[in-house]
Amino acid sequence: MSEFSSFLLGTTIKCIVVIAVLIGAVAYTTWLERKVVAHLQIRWGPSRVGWHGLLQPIADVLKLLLKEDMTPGQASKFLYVLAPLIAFVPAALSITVIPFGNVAHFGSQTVRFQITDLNVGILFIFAVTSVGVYGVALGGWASNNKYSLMGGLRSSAQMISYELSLGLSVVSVLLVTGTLSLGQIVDLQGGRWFGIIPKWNIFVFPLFISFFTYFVSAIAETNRLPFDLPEAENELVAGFHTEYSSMKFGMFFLTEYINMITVSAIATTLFFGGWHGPTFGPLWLRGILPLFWFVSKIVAFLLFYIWTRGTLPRFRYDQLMAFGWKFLVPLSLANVVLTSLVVAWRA
Amino acid sequence: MQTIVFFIFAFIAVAAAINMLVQKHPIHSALSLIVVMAMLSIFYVMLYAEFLAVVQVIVYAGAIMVLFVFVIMLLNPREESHRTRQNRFLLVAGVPLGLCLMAEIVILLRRAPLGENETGRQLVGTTEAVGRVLFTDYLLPFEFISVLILIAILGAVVLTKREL
Amino acid sequence: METMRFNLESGQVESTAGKAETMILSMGPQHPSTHGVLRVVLELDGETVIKASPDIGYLHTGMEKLSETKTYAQVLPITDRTDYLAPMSNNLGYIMAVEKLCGLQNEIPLRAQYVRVIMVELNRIASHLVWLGTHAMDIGAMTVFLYCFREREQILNFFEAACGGRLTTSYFRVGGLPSEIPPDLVPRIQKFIKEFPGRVDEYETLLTKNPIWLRRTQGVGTISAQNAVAIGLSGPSLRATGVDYDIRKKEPYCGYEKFEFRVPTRTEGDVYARYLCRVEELRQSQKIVQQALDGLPGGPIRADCPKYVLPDRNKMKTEMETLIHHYKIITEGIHPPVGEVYHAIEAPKGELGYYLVSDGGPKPLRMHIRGPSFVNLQALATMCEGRLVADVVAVIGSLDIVLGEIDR
Amino acid sequence: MVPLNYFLILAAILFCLGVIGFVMKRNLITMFMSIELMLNSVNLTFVAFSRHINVLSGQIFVFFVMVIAAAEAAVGLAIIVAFYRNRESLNVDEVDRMKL
Repeated sequence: MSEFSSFLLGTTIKCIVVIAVLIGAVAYTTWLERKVVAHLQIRWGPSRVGWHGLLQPIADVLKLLLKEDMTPGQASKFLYVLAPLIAFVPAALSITVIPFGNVAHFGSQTVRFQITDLNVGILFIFAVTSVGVYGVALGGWASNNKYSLMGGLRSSAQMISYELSLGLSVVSVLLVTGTLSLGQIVDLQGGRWFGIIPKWNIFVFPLFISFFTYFVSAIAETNRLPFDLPEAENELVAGFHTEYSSMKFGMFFLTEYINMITVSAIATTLFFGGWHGPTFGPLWLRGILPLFWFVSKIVAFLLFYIWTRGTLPRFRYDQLMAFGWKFLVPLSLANVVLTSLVVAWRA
Repeated sequence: MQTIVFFIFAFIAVAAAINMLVQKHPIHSALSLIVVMAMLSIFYVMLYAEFLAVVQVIVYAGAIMVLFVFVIMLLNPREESHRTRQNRFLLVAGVPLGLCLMAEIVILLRRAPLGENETGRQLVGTTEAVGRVLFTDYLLPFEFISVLILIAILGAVVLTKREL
Repeated sequence: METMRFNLESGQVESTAGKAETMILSMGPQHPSTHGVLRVVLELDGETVIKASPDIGYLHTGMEKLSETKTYAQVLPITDRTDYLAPMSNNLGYIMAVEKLCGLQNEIPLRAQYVRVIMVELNRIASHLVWLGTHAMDIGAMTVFLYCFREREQILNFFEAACGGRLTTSYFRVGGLPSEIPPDLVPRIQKFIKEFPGRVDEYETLLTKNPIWLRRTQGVGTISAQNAVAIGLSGPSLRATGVDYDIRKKEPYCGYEKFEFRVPTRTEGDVYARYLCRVEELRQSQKIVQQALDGLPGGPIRADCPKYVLPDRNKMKTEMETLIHHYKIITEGIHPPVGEVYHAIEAPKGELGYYLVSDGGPKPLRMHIRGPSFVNLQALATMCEGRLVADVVAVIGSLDIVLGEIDR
Repeated sequence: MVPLNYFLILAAILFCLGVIGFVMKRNLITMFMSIELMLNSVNLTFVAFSRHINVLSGQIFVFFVMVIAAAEAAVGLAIIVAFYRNRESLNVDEVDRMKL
């Protein structure tokens, strides 16, 4: 029982730390986004609160907390309150199976930088994120607003459609690695070919196609430009969260950014070698460096996200669906076939 | 320990199922059903069927019930009224009939010779194990069912086309 | 979903039992992309627009009626506020109509004409920049918006240097200009105009060949040339259908015949064609401004016509007669001869016409503005029918309407 | 280790609730959901027995049931949508009218 309780304690501490770090990361992702987009658009971005606006996220959170929390009169109250929670919890849950660092030794304690390594890790993420659709759909429905309803309907259709190509593109990674556990997938990507090229999945022959399909569908899953149809502010005002204010809106906001981070983390784990990277120096540095590589890879993805947002216009709803079903799904299906042929040929 | 967990979740499952019947608006019923399914997923984990547990959430909660919610949102029906024109006796008869059925099953279960798990082997429904059985012993049904689902897709598309 | 239908004529919501599955979506007047306070009542089947009925009047300020109570000089600031993105064009249209009424149209000194052309064409650029930025933003490309506003800002600075106002310029006067332009303005505009084609290239790299942009705009909101003429479309929206009609070419005013420029036309008549036409107009306007700056003549800036035009201030201080004219114009206003006149110019958005009736008094008996936005808006219903909600936004953006001019 | 019986009884309760719902409810969608509840409860017995007798077949059946449930949901909901289009109602008592 003591082993069990120490496990429980360890996991609880990990969870608290991860959630705290995650929310902090979200706050600073918003800062990063505002800053980078601002510079793309030749303006300054946040620059008043703190040095280079570094305290801006805190001010934003305070503003959200202090704002009046309104509920539309005709709204279905229970669901209206529930929806942001349904959106938020799965988003936060899916981070639990992602390994963000190597095993580190602190004195006698060994710490694995991962909350739990499920052997159905990827499936778990899919399961959890598929529940997140309800938050958006119900939020749209419960607000009793036509714009919200259309946003909700759009998003449920979009998320279901793109989950398909998302899943299919991951299948080819599974074919190559032969495991569903994210920890093992990362372990398999250690080492180098010819001493130079890291053994990342992206460099394995057909997997760059699945990376492409994965990342495009991931952008759609997270409702970001050019696929941000559910909240297309120029058509649907603010889509499913038109009626939301204060911290309920903040939850949706948080969810979007957590999803961005999760998706980038999965992409890093599946295709870019997770926390692998050159390690050197004393022991403590060796423990920290994987974490650093992991975070920098994620930041690179986030920057790409922000870059697309600053550059591209938005798809139309029917084009989005056509793109998903007529291009991405067939492409990822063909990629699965191709990958299995390659795997069979190698074996 | 496990038994306590079981009872907690079983209670939630039954409560949610009852709530599904009591709620008037279909969307509340659908949400209650999702809770039931989530609880079942937990039971699958307790029964070491981890693959099924995940698939339960992906397929039932993530796909089928989303479809339900989607249709409910699309049609936006009003709250159900219990004033039915015909078959009013079903209302009266439904609950006793169901309770009778339940009693029968419970009585049968009490008589059934269900011993403890004899073999010491711990069967774990990992993805690999399930996949192995699925693609060896059950390959033919698997193929059939993929055809079935294709037909279902076609059927759904044809049915929802405006001009029937 | 809802069995109601909005009847625009009666303003009532009517029940259409049996015609289920359509939803009435009231888009606006507070909607991020209806460009002000336009309300479009959409009847939707799913996301397909069955009927789009623009509902206007939320910005009505009675400008035309108000003009009847003001002297000719006092009407000028009112015109700033019609199409507030192109105040110079409005000023010019009104001033030229008054000049026509007074029979002054051939008296305007060359320098004044050139400055007018420079200002109006700069204003065309500024107006098109706002259009481009907001149109791109409606379709989801945010960055273009800020790029466009960067250039527009410079143009507004020029306006400020010339007349003190950025949006409400009230610049031109009957007979010419109110004052000489500041000496450093010409080189500043020269510098801006030199850089400008590169800036247009910058916008075009973000949009013109972008596949998403093409998909969103090509084949959307199509209108045939015949329909466009029948509705009365004008400006780039008309030229995008293939009708080569530009007042600057057909009935040149302000000396436009002296400048070399091309009137861009397309034949598709869709959102993309309108986009290309306007972007090309940016380049052509740049050429016109360049030519006008290069050939800017010296000389007086006001016509010598003491009955209608304020005299030179120094002269007024020395000559008795001039002082009397000045006094009369300032206290009573000008008294154009009895008659009526219509004068149209090519504003950024299309044909902007001013119709004035004079009874010989100091105030117009009647003023009517033929605003291009108002007429162009009529095309919205035809363009949106059968399209999706997202297309409505694209079409509204491509029509380039300003509600200040529609509601007047 | 939770005894097999517990799972079976729970499944029985859920199944009977499904039956009650199916008989009592007049709304097509809720009736449909009751059927799903019954299917789910049967799935639970499958998994419980699979664990009990140490054969994976039970889990495979559950897998098949899920796929069939998905197919059924697709077709069933399509029928419900078509029905609603014609009748503007989801009441099951109106299904028996053959003409509009």
